[in-house]
Amino acid sequence: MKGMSLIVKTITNIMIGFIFLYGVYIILHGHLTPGGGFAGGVIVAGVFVLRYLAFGGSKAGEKKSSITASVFESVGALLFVIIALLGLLIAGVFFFNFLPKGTPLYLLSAGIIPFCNIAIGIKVGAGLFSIFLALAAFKYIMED
Amino acid sequence: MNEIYYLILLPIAGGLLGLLINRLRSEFNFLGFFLTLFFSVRFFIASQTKILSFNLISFAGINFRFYVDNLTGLIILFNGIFAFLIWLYSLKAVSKNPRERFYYVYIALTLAGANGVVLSGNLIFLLIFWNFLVFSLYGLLLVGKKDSTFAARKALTIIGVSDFVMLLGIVMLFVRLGNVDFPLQHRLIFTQGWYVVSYILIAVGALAKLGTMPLHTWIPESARVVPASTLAFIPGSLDKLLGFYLLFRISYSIFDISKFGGLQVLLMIIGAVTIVFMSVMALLQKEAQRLLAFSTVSQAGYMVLGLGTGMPIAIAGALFHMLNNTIYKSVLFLGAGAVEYRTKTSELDNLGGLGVKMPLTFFSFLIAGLAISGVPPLNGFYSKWMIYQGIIGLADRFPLWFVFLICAMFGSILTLAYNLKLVHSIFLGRRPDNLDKVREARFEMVTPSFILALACIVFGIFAQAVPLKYLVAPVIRFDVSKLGFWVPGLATILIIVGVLIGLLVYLFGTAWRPRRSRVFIGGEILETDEASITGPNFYSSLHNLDLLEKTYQFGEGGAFDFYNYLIGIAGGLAIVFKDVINRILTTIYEGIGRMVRVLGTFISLLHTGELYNYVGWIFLGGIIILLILVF
Amino acid sequence: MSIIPLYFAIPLITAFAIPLLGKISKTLVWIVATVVSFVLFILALYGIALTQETSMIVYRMGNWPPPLGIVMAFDSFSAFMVLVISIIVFSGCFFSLRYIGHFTGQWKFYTLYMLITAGMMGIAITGDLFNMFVFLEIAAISSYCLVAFGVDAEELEASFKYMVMGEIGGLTFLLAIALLYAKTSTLNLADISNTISSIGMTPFFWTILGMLLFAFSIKAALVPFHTWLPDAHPAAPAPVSSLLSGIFIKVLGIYTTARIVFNIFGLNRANAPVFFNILIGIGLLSIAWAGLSALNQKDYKRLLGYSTVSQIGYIMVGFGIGNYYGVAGAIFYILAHALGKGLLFLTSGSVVHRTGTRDLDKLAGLGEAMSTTAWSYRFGALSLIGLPPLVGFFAKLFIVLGAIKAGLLWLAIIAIGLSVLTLSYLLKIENSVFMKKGKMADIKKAPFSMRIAMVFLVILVLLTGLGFQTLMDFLIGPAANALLRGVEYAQLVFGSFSLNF
Amino acid sequence: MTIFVFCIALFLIGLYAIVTKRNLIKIIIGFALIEYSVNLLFALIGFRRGALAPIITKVHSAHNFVDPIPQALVLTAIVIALGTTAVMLAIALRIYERYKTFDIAKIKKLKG
Amino acid sequence: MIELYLFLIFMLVAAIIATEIKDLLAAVISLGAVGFSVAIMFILVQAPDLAIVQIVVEVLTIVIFVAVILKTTHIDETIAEKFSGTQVLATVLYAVFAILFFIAMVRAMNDIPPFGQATMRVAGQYIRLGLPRAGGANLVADVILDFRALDTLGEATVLFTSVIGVVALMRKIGRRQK
Amino acid sequence: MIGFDFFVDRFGIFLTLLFGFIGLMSFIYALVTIKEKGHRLEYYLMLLLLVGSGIGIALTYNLLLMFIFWEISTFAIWRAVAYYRGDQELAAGNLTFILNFAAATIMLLGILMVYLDNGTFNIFEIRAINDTAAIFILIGVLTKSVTMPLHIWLAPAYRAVPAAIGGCLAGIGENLGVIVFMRLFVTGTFFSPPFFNTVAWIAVASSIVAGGVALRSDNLRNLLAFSTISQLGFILLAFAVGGTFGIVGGMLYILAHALAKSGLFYGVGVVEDSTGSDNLKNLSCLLRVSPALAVAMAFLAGSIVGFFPMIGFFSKLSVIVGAVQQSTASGVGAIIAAVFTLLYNTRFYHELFFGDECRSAKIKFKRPSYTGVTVVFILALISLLCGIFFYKPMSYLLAGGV
Repeated sequence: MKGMSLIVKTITNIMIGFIFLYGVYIILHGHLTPGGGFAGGVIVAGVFVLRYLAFGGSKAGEKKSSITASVFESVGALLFVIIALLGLLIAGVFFFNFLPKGTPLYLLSAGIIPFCNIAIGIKVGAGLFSIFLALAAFKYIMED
Repeated sequence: MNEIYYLILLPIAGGLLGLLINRLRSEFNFLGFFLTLFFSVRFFIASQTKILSFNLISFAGINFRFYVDNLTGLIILFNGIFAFLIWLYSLKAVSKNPRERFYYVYIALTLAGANGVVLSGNLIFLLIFWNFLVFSLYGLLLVGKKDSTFAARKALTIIGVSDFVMLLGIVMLFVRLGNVDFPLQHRLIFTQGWYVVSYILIAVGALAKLGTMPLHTWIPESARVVPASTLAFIPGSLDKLLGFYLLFRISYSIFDISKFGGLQVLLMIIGAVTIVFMSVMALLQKEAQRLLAFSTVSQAGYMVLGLGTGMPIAIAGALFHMLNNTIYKSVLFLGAGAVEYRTKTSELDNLGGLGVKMPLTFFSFLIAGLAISGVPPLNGFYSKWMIYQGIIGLADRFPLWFVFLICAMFGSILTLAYNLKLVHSIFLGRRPDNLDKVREARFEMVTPSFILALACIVFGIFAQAVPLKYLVAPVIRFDVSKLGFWVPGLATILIIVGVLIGLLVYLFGTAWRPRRSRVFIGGEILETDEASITGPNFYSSLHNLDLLEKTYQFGEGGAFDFYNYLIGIAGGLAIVFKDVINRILTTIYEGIGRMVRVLGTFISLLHTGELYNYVGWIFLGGIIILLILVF
Repeated sequence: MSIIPLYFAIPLITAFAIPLLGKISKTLVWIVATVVSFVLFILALYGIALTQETSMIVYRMGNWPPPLGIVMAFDSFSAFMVLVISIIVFSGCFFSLRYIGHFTGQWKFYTLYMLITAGMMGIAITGDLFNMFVFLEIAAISSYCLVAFGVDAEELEASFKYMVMGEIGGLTFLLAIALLYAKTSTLNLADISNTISSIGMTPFFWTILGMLLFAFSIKAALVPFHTWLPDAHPAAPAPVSSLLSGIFIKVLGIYTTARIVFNIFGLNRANAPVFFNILIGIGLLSIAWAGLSALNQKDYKRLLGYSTVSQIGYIMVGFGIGNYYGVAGAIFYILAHALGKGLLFLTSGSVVHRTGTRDLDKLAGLGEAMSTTAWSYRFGALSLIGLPPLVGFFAKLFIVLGAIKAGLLWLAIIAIGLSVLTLSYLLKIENSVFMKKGKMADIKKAPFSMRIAMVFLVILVLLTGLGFQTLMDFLIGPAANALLRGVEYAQLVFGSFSLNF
Repeated sequence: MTIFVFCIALFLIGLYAIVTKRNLIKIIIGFALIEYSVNLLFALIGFRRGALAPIITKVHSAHNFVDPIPQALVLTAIVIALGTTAVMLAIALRIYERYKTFDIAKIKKLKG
Repeated sequence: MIELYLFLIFMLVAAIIATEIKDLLAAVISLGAVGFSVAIMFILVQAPDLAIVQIVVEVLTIVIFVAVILKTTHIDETIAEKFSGTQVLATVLYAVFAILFFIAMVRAMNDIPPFGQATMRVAGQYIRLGLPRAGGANLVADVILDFRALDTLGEATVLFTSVIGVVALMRKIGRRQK
Repeated sequence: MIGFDFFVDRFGIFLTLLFGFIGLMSFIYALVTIKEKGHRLEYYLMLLLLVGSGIGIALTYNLLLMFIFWEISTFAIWRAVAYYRGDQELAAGNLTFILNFAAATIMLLGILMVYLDNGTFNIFEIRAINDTAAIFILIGVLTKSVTMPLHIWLAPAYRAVPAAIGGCLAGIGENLGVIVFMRLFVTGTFFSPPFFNTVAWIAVASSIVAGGVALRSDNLRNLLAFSTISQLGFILLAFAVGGTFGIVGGMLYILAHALAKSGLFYGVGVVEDSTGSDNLKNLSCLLRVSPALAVAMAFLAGSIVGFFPMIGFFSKLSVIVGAVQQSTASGVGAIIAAVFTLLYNTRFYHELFFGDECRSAKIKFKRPSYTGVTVVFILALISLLCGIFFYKPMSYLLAGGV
C-alpha cells in the first residue's frame, strides 16, 4: 500500500507522538479517570494504524510488524494472566488484589489495577493493530 | 422277559451289522431274521398261556410299557414269518438293485418297528414305533427303480400326515385320560364328543396303515416302481397286520365301538366303498403289480368292514381275513415278482403263457388267486364268509345292512374277475415270442410262495381245526359253533369232486383239440392275433359302462387321491401364505422404509442452504417459544 | 491453593503462550497442548474427587464474596462437565498431531483450540451470568474461527452461517442478561435465583426464560435452530468437529439451559409442566427431524453432524422429563454422546486423512485396510445407537426409565423408537465406508497418534459402559442431584464453606 | 420505559437486516446494530436520574452515582462486539474471495 | 431527557438507512452515525468510559469495514433483487416474530424499574466499597479490574481470540498440498 | 442394578451345553469354509459373541444383564449376516440389525416397566408384569425368535449369512427370544391366561403360515428361513402353553431344532459349495454328490419333521401334549403346521437329492469337503442318539423342576 499525500504524512508525523502519549495517559490513569487499558490500547493501536495508513508499508515491514504485534499481544495477555496468577500464588486467590492500595486518587493506587490496565493496553493495542493489518493491509498473511 | 427286547433289537442288530460289514451281510441278516423268527415262535407259544405287561420306564405320566396278549403273539408270529420269507425271497430278487445294501436294513428295521408297535402297551409308546415305521417304509420304497422316489415321497407324505393326525388323537386321549395304557379295565364308551374325535383321529392312522380309501394311493403308485418283495412285505403283509392290530386295539381294547352305531357305520362304509371301488380299479389295470396293489387295498376293505360290524364272528372273520390276506397277497406279489424277475416286465400286455414255463409259480399263484377270490374251500372264502355272517347278524340293528352285504359280495365277484384276468394274462393265453427262454424262478423265490400257497390251502380246508382254533379263537372269544351251516370238510370233498368232474369234461371235450375256425370280418380273413382277446382286455368292455367308466377316470385322474387333495390344498394355502400374507407383510415393511426415506428426502430438501431460510426457522422456533411461554 | 481457577487459567495461559512458542517449533506446540490437556484431565479427575466431599465448592475471584465478585460455583454437575470437556479435548489434541499437519498455521489452531477449551471450562464452572456470557463468546468465536480453519469455500460459508445464527443467540442472551439485571440488579446466579423467586412466574419471568431458551437452543442446535450445525461441524477439522459435536454444544447449550432452568429459575416438572413439555417437544422434534435428514446424507461428516442434532434431542428430552432418572439419563447422555460422537468424528478424520474424501459414494472397503478406525467407528456408533454394554445404552436406559417413571409412556416409546433412526443412519456409514466392497487402492492404516486417540476413546466408551454403576454413584448421580436441588443452589453458594486458603 | 422500547426497535431493525438482506456486509451491519441496541439498553438500565458518572473525584464526596456495573458490562460487550465484527468481516472477505459475491443467496454450496 | 429520544429516533433512521441503502460505504457511514450517537448517549447517561471506548472502537470498526469494502465491492447489488420464496417466508416469520417479541418486550419493560431509577442493589456496595477496598477512583475501573476482573480477562481473551481468528482466517491457503 | 447375576439350573446347563456344542460345530465347519483372509478373525469373534451371549442369556437372572446379552447377540448376528459384504448382504445385515434393534428397544421399555413396577431386575423377585410391559417384551421376543408378523428379516439374513454362522444363527441366535420368554413369563410367577393364549395363537398362526411359505420357496436358504420361523412357532407355542410338557417340550424342541437346523444349514452350505447354486430349480439328484450327506440330511429333515428315531419326534410330541392340555384347538393348529413341515421337508429333500432330472444326470459339482459333510453327519448322529436315548435329556429336564 502506498502512502497518502505529503500533507497527511507531515501532519501524521506531528500528531502521532501526541496521540500515542494520550493513549498512554488514558491507560495509566484508567483507575482514576474515564478510560482505561482498553480505550488507551485502542488509541495506541490507532497510532499505528494512522501511521500505516499515512505512510504505507512494505511487504516485509508488514510481516515484521505483524509478528511484533503478535508477540506484544501475547505478552500483554500473559502479563494480565500472570498478574491474576500472582494473586493465586501469593494470596491463594485468583485475581486477588495483592498489592497495597496506596493513596486514593493518586496514580500509584488501587493495587494491581494500573498494572492490569497496562497489560490490557499492550494487548489491545497490539491485537487491534494485528486485526487491522490482517484485514486491511495484507492481502493475506502468508503462512510459514 | 428278555425276548421282548430280542424281538426288537435282533433284527436291528442283524440289519445294521449287515450294513456295516458288507461281506458278512447275508449271514448277519439271516441270523437276525431267523433268530427273530425263532423268538417269535417261542413268544407266540408263550403268549398263549399268559398275559403280561411291564414298564420299561415311566415318566411325565407316560408309562413306556409292554403289553402282551394273544393278539400280540399272533401278530408277532406273522411278522417274524413274513419277514423271514421275504428276506429269503429277496436274496435273489433284489440282488441287482444298486441300493440293495440298504434294502435289508430297512426290512430289518421295519420288522423291529412292527414288533415294537405290537408289543407296546401304551399308545404313546406305540406311536414311537409307529413313527419309526414311516422312516423305514420310506427307505424301503426308495429302493426301487429310479423314479421310485416320487412314490416314496407320496407314501411318506400320506403316512406322515396320518401319523400326525393319529398323534393328535392319542395326545387328546392322553390329556383327557392321563393314561393311555391298554387294555383299559373299563373300555371307553363314547359318552363324550372328545372320545369320538380322538377315536376317529387314531383310526385315521390305522386306516392309513391298512391302506383303505382314501389313504391308499401311495400303494398303487409305488407298485409300479418297487420290487415285488417290498410290496409283499409292506402293503401286502406287515401294514395289514399292523393296521388291523391298531384298529382292533382302539376299537375293542380302548374304546368299545360296538356301543356306538355311528362309528360302526362309518367304518363299514369305508370298508364297503374301498372294496368296491378298489376292485373296479384293480379290474382295469394293465400291470400286474399295480393290479395287485389295488387288490390289496380292496382286501383291506373287508377287514374294516368286518371290524366295523362289531359282531364277534365278523371281527374274528376280519382277523382271519387279515391273516389270510397277508398269506395269499404275499404269494401273489411274490409270484408277480418272480415273473418279473425272469421276464423283466410286469406289463400284462407283454406277458402270457408262462404257466408251462413256471409251473410252481403258476400253481401257487393260482391257489392264491382263487383264495383271494373267495373260492371255496380256500381260506379266503372262509374268512369272507364269516364277515358276511357278521353283516347279516346286524340285520336287527341297521336297516341298511344288506347294502354292505351286497357291496362285499359284489367286491368278491370283482376279485374273482380280476384274478382270472391276472392268471390268464400271465400264465395262460398266448406266450409272446421273447419269453420262450423263461425258466422257473430260483429256489429262494419259489419256496416262500409255495409254502404260503400251501398255507392257503391248509387254512382253508382245516380252517376250524387249525387257524381258527389256534390263532383266531384265543384272541377273539367267539363261539365256533355259530359259524352256521358251512362245514368246510364236507364242502371240500364236494368241491373236489365237482372240480374233478369238470376237469374230465374239459379234458375229454376240447382241451386236447382246440377248435379253430376262421374269423371273417366284412369278408376279410382276420389274423388270429388280432382276433384273440388278450388278458388285459378281458374287461375292456367295462369301460363302456358309463358309471364304471367315470369312476375309473376319476380314479386314474387322481380324484380319489388323498395325496393330490393334500398337496393341492396345502399348495393353495401356501400360495395364499406366500404371495398374499407374506407379500403384504413385506410390503408393509418396505412401505415403512420407503416412507421414512421419502420423508428424509423431503426434509433434506427443506435445508436449502439459504441463510435467510435458516434464520426464518430460528424465528419460527422463537415464535413457538414465545407463544407457548409468554402468551 | 484451590485448583478451581486453573481449569480455565491453564488453557488460557497456554493459549497466550502458544503464539510465542509457535515461532520456535510446531511439534513443541502440540506437545505443550497435549500435556496441558492431559493435566486438565488429571485436574478434572481431582475435581471429581473434591466434589465427593462437599457438594459445592465456591471459589471467590479476588476474594470478593458473592454477589460482589465473580464466584466459581463448582458442584458435581460442573465437575462432570469439566471432566467430559477434558476427555474430549485431550483425545482431540492427541489426534491433531498428524491431522493438523495438513494445515497451514498450526500454532493458530492450537491457540484457538486452547481458547475454546478455556471458554468451555469457564462456562462449566462459573457462577456468574455475565461471566458465563463472556466465556460463551470466547468459546463461540474460537469455534467460528476453527470451523473456517481450512479457509475453503464451504468452510467459510459454513462458518459464516454458523456465526450469524450463533451470534443471534449470543446477543439474545445478552439482551436477556440486560433485562434480568434491570430487574434483579445482580449478576450472580445464586443471587439471581434468590431474587427471582420473589418475582414469581410473571410474564416477565417467562419472557426472560423464553429468550434464554431461544438463545441456548440455537447454541445447542435443537430443531428448528439447528441449521448451522450440519454445515459447521463437518467443515471444521476433525478433532475440532469432535470437540464441537462432542462437548461444545452441550456446554454452550445444554449445560447452560439446565443450570439456569433448574438451579436459577428453580423450575421443575411440578411447577412448570408447560416449559418441560416444550423441552420434550423440541427434543423429540430434533431427534426425528435431524434423524430423518441424516438418513439422506452422502457426506461422512455431514451425516454425523445431523446425528449430533438428533442426539442432542435425547439430552433435551431427558431434561424435559425432569425427574431423577430423566436428568441423570440426560447427564449420562452428555457423557455418552461426547465419547461416542467424539470418536466418530475422529474416525472421520482418519478416513479423510488417508483417503482425502468424505463422500460416502466414493469411500469403500476400508474395514480391512483401516481396521482400528473401523472398529473405533463401530464402538462409537454402537454406543450412540444404544447397544449395551456400551455407555450410550445406559444413558438411553435412564432417560427411558425416567420417562416411564414420570408416566410418559408415549414419550418413552417414541424416544426409544426413534433410536432406530440413529441406527439406520449410522449403519449407512458403516456400510458404505467400512463394509462395502470396493477398490480404494493403497490405503494405509491411520497414523499412530490418531489410533491412540481413537483407542483411548474406545476404551472409555467400554469402561464407562461396563462401570456404569460406579459412574452413577460417583459422577452422574451427584450431578443430577446438583441440578435437582433446584434453588437450594443459592443457599449452597452463599452459605457453604469456601475452600479458599 | 419508552426509551427501552426504542432500543428494542433498534434490535429488531438489526434483526430485520439480518433476515432480509442478502448482502453479507449488510448482515454484519445488522449485527452491529443489534450490538449497539443491547449496549445502549444496558447503559440506560443503569442510569439514575440526577446521578453522576461513577468516578470519585474526592474521597469523601456524596455517593450519588449511576450504576457502574452496566458500564463495566457494556465495556466488555463492546469489545466482544468488536471481536465478532472483526471475525465476521474477515470471513466475509474470504467468502468474497472464494465466491466472488456477497450475495448470501448464492453462497449455498452446503445444503441438504 | 428529550435529547435521548431525539438521538434514538436519529439512530433508528440511520439504522434503517444503513440497512436499506445500496452503497455499502454509505451504509457503513450510517452505521457510524448510529455508533457515534450511541457514544453521545453514553455521555448523556453519565458513562464517560463507555463513550470513550465506543468512540475509539467505532472509529476502528469503521476503518475495518471500509478496508474490507474497499478490497471487495461497495455496491450492494442484491438490494433490488426479488425475494425468493424462502426469503418471503423468512420475512413473514420475522414479521410475526418481531411483533410477538415486541409485545413481549413491552410487557417485560413494564416489569423492570422505569428508566432513571435503577435498583443498584449490588452496585451500591461497589460504590461504597470501591475506593476503600479496591482503591480505584474510577469505579468502573474498580469493577472491571477488581470486582469483576475475570470478565475483563475474558474480554481480553475474546479480543485475543478474534485476533488469532482473523489472522488464521486470512491465511491464503488452508491446507498444504500433498 | 446389575452385577455378576448368574445362576445355574438344569435348563441353564442344558442350554449351555447345547450352545457350546453348536458353536463347536460351527467352528469346525468354519475351518474349511471361511477363507477370507481379511476379516476371518471377525467371524470367530462373532461366533464367540453369539455363543457367549446365548449362554449368558441362559444363565442370568438379571433382566438388564439379559438384555445386554440380547443386544450383544444382535450385534453378532448383524456382523455375521453382513460377513460377505456384498450389496445384498449389507442390505440384509441392515434389515436384521434395524428390525432386531427396534424390537429390542421396545422390549427394553417393557423391561423397564417391569423394573419400575417391581423395583428389581431379578426375575425371581418379579411379582407382577402388567400387560403393556408383557406385550412390549413379547415384541422383542417375537422378533428375535422370528415369529410371523416380525419375521421379515430372517429370509434375507439367511440368504446372506455364511453357512458356518448360519448354523449358529439357527441353533443359538433365534432361540434366545424364546429362552427369555420362558425365563421371564413361564417359570416366573406371572400368569395371565389371555396373554398366553394370544401368544399361543400367534405362534400357531406363524408356524402354519411360515410352513406354507416354506413349501413354496425354491431358494434353499429361504426355505430354511421359513422353516425356522415355522419351528420357532412350535417352541413359542410350547412355552406359551406352559406346563410340564410345554416347558420340557420347548426345551427339547430347542435342542432338536438347534441340532437339526444347524445341520441342515451346513448341509445346504456343502451343497452350495459343491454345486454353486442354492436354488431347488437348479439342483437335483445330489445323492450322487454325497450319499453320506443325503443320509445325514434325511436324519436332520426327519428330526425337523418329527419322525421317531430323531429327537424331533419327542419334542413335537411334548409340545403337542402341552398344547392340547391348554386347548385342543391350538393342538390342531400345531398339527396343521406339522403337516406343512412334513410337506416342505419332503419336497425339499426330494428335489434336492432325487428330483426329476436325476435321469439326465447333468449336474456339475466338485467334491464336497469332508469336514463339512462330517459336521453335518455328526449333527445328524447326535440328533439320532438324542432321539433313541430320549429319556436322558427328557428326564434331566423334568428333574429341573418347572
